[in-house]
Amino acid sequence: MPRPKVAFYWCASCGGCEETVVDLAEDILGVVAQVDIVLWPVALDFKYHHLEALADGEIAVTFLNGAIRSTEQESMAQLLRRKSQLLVAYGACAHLGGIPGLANQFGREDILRSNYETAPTVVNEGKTRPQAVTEINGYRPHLPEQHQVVRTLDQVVDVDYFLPGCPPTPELTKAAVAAILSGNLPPKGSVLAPDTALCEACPRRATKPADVKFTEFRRPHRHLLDPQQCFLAQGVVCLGPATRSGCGVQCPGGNMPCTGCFGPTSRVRDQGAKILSSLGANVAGRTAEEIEPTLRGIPDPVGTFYRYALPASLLRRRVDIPHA
Amino acid sequence: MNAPAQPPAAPPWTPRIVAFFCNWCTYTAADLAGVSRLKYAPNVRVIRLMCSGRVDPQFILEALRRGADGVLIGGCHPGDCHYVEGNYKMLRRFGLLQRMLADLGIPPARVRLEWISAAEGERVKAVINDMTRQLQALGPLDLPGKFADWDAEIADLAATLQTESAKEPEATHTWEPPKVLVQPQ
Amino acid sequence: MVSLKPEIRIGFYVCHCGHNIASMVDCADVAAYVGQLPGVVLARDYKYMCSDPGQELIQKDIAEFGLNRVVVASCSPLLHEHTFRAAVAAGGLNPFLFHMVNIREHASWVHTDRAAATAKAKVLARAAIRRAALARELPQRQIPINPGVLVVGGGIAGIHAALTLAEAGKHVWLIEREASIGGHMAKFDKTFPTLDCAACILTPKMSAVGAHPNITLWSHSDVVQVDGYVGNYTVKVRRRPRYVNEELCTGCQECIGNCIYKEPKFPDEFNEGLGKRKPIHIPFPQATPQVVLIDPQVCLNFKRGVLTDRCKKTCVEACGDRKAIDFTQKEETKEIQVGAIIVATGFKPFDVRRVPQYGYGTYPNVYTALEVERLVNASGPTAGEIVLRDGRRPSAIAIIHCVGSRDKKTNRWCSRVCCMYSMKLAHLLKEHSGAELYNFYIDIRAPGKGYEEFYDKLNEEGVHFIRGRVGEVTDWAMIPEEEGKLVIRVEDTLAGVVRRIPVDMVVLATGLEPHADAQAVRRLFNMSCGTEGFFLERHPKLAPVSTFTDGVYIAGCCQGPRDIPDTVAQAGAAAAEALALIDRGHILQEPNTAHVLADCSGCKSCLPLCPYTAIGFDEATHQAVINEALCKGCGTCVAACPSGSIGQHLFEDDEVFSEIEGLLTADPEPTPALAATP
Amino acid sequence: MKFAYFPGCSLKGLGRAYEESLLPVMRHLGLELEELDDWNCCGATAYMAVDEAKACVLAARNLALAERSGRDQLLAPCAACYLVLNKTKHYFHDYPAMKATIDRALAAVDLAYAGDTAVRHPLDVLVNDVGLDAIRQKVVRPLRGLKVATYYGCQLVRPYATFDDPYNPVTMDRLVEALGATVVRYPLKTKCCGGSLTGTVPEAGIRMVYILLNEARKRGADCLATVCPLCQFNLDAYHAQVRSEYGDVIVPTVYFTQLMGLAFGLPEKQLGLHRAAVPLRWRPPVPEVAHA
Repeated sequence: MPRPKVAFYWCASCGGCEETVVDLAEDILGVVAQVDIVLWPVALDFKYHHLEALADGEIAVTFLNGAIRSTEQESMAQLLRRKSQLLVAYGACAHLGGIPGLANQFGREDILRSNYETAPTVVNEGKTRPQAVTEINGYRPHLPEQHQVVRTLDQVVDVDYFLPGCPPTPELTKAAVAAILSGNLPPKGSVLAPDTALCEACPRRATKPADVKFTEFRRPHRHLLDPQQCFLAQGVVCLGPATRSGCGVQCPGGNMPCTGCFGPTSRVRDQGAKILSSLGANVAGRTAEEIEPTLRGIPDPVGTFYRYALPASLLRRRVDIPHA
Repeated sequence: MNAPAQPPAAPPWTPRIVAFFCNWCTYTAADLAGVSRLKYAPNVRVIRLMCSGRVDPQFILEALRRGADGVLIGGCHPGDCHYVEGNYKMLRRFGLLQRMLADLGIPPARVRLEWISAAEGERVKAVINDMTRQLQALGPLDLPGKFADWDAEIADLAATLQTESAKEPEATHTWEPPKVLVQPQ
Repeated sequence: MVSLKPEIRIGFYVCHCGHNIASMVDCADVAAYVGQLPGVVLARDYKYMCSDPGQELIQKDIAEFGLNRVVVASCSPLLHEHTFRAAVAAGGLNPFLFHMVNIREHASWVHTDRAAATAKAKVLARAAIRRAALARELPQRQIPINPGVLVVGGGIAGIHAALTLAEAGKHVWLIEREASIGGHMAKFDKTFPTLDCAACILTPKMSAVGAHPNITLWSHSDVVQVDGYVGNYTVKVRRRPRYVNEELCTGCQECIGNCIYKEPKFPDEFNEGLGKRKPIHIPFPQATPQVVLIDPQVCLNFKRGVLTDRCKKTCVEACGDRKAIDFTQKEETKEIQVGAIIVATGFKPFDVRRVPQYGYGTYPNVYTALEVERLVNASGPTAGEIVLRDGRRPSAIAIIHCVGSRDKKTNRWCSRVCCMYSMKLAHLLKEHSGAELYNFYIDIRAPGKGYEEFYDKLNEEGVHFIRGRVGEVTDWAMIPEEEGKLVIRVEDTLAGVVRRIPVDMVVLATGLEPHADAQAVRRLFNMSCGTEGFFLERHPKLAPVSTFTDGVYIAGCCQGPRDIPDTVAQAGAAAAEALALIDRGHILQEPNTAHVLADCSGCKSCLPLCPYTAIGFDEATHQAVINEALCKGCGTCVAACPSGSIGQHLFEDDEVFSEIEGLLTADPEPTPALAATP
Repeated sequence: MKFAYFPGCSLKGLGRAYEESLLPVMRHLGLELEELDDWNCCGATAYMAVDEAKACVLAARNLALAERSGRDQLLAPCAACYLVLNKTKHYFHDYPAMKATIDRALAAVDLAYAGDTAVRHPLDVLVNDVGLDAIRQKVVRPLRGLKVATYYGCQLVRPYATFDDPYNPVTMDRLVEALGATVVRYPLKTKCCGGSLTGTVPEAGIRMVYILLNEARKRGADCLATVCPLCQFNLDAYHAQVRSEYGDVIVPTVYFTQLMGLAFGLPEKQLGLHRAAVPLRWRPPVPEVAHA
């Protein structure tokens, strides 16, 4: 029997998800032994035409990480969707938009101008910018164009499963691969992680008193954080209560609050709105004048509450940006 | 009514307001406005909740995303909440939400929190009329339309690539949470 | 998008409410539109859905068409939700599979454009249909009721309500702020229009209260805290010290006679300061309870309210073996449990100093109506003689109506009783003094049994009525005849001239106002106030003594100005409502409580949010637990649960989301077939 | 504190004693008044009766000038100016049509009015901003023994009761008492002074003046104190006519600022007391110098 074909691909991402695959360490050998890798640009040299030559549905499963923000990524997502029986959105960027999704607070023109003109480290007197098509020595090379909007994978193509995390842990990855290889699959559309919030697994949970009222939000880089106590009890914004469990509580383990990379539980449509609701409701004070100084401790609500999930949020992006 | 010979011109745009009114004060005040036959703009659609404390910010975002031009939240006056202090909890969320909405390009006038007691039918009328006027001046928010505009770039590309099987994204498509939880073993 | 399961079978009904809805909303069009929505099996419009045939229609359809959801578009759910729930339940469906759409108060009555109102009704109905598809069966919970009743305020309203309940065998706690019950009525001389003596008809009722085995009367006391909910209120009452033991005092008043002050020296509150009393006193002869009290602000044994023990204490001597006087008495707080509360806290007369142009406080012979009640009273400070503050006897008296009523600058409302009591006082003053009486009025409002006849009688008696709002009362004399007189400057709007009328005495017919602490009292009992500050009834016509808090009823002038007959009728109604509640023995609790889902992570974010401490934390499962008996259903914890792990029955997230979606999908066009119908 | 100052025509003409006494008193209390550059008629008197819109436009030009001057408060001592400026501000906010008229007219002369300037009367400023305690501290010659009938006239508290009761104003009473004088109860304190009737229907106007003077005399007042140049003029200038109609009724009428000047011990020449037809002869007693 031929071994099932597997593809890995990356779109707008940092490469960390690829690292996770490598982090499977010797376990990867077992996987490699069972599958036939047909695409993995970070490790092996495949070309588009290799992929195009495959029949539709010939790939058993594709793990795609990264958000979709360019025409090339979009067309690859569509191509891989067509060639694959299962498409897995791998990691926070493909799942929720991830860190690249924070670009949805700005317009494409703002970003290009910043990156190619105004950023302090840029020297570009000609204000040259990448062009979709250029004419050089009689050749017409094409470059991918950047989209106006950063998207999650499932905003571009149909996705079968989601592996959350920035990056997903090796354990979740192994479990997912095992489930796929065994054919023991959950319903389509599932997020392959527990559906409970992180506190459930957090060793600091027991240290949270029942009556936490916020009078001040303290920012983690300005205070020495207690290594045992619940961050919220210390007045530090922690997204654990609004974030799926399954990461192994790594950030709190490293004495940093959760920033929400696993995304919300299935019962929540908008992770940022929910943590805002919870933190806000528990602020002390009864008048706008009393409440406001406390809330000023969260200077960037979008960046804080939607660090990984802005493209997947209900509003998706800053709504008043004209397209240029 | 006679069917017009020509299809009528599209009626002028008027804002759509979704209102979340607490059962005890503002919803009752809206009933009082009705009983008193006060007249106000038909642009508001009221959802009754037991308390303004029940207004989940997700409801507000959902309303905007579905096409509301403004969202009005009505609760009891401070100190008067039927549930002691649910309205304070809404107030506490509200400042943060307004700031976040501003960062996402939604001006504060589109989302309004008002304390209206059961006796203030007049105030229901005044607030709705005032908000309608303000939104009229701001113009449509039209997020469904914006979503469709944004996603046109996807559809265009699909056309040029002639990938006939490419999935047409839905105009208002966003990430929907999956329904089932999976515990990895 | 909510997928409608195949078994969803919704019946939709739109009510014409006679013309109330049908005149502004095209009901047939709404029904036709809703009829084509997914999940809707039938859609009807009907003249009166709340009528028996309307309800029977629903029940018949449930059986015939196998409906498993019912949506009615009619009036406010606050008015008829229970009616339709009961109808649906009688038809064999769980009552919470019913949903109501408010297209009367929120559409037909408030809009003027039929097309816009119809479109709005469709949108509201569409949202309700989507929401109803998600409705779940819920159990109805019963809670037992404590049979005791608290009556707050011992005026005629509180007295009548307390006696009615006590006669029905219920235990009543009657709490009165003053030292005696009786309220304003006890100060009145006669009552209009029959001129029967107020004391003669009131004091027997006061004594009955004092003697009734089912009534615990606590005067000189305040309600300071109210907790709990309908059927189960816990009330804290502060009993201020009177420095006299109520159990031991027999009301013999020998202590008063023997007070170190031989003569009464301090302004007497009961006589509106026109008479004097001693530090140890009884408010008035018929006071109930018949117990004296000591005013620590003026008693020599105290200094500014603090016990000094410097007086010879002749009162203690006079009391002798009874030992009723107790200078060490302290304020006490008592806690009682009741099932229902009747608030009958009455009114405050308008403060006439707010209209300086009428000269009260500047000219000694300007009086308030309540002062004149005491002045004409045989047991009052002048024994019924009309002797003015400067010792003179008046030969001409002006009564100015509507002082603090029907006036944008003070109070806009009509105080309802002033016309009649002004005429009563005119009659009494004329009878007692023989003076010329001038009434200055805006309109005479005499809508009651025998009231107009009383007005006629006064006209026949030669009392003058001058139509016009008085500009000012002044001592500026323009002619010798005016010297030393009070001059009324008024436009006589019937004669069309500005007149100056010199008089010796002016009576200001003060309006009725809410008490200064009405807002605090309202909060105490979780009631609402109108903008003017009177307590708000649940419905102006159909629930005039109920409030928005179940189990709390209102009676008398705390709800709005009214005369004695209306007050007594209302007090009886409030007592009957309380009885109906108590005798049912239990209440059905709205099942809109919050509940924790299995996936709670134990983050404890919800715990501090619950004002009723209904949310606990289970240390074994590490999850929040909600005590549904304590939960009142506000849903604040639901909105604040960061992982969406708390639900609220009747207001689940998916139900609200579906309602939002239903409100905002593209607005419906008029249904074509109907739009074309001429 | 710095105020823009709108004198109006009266304070430069018949009512110059008002300005003469106002300026040193304000200066003495540390208040700076900056006369509006290029001010025009306030719009009162006949304008208001003939064409309300034009009158408001006139007033609005002054308000716009005040805003341009950068002061957020405009001081208007004449009761008529005070009323018209206030009324214009109210109309501007309450009636869109009037706002449009004003905007259009001002735009034609490159001016604009945002509607923010507060129009204040010196009596309000002195009692409510400066405060009676500060005023008492400046009193070096208390007006002990002087009996004053305070007379507010019709325009100061009506219809806009901005700082006092419209029926029974007491601000000036409290001020005059702070100066050491005795206030007699004067029930006619807001009655009409005769206004322009003294010129148009003299028999009616003179009768009104007589009523006011006579009542003040009956109540033992040594003088009437006013806040308005027209009141002062009417009550002062028609003594002869009153005498010929009703007999001699001599009561001097002074500006409240003149009483303040006397109490503050300011040089008499600065106070313009001599300008009245019936001047106040009374002078506060010179305080005895305490001997060691």
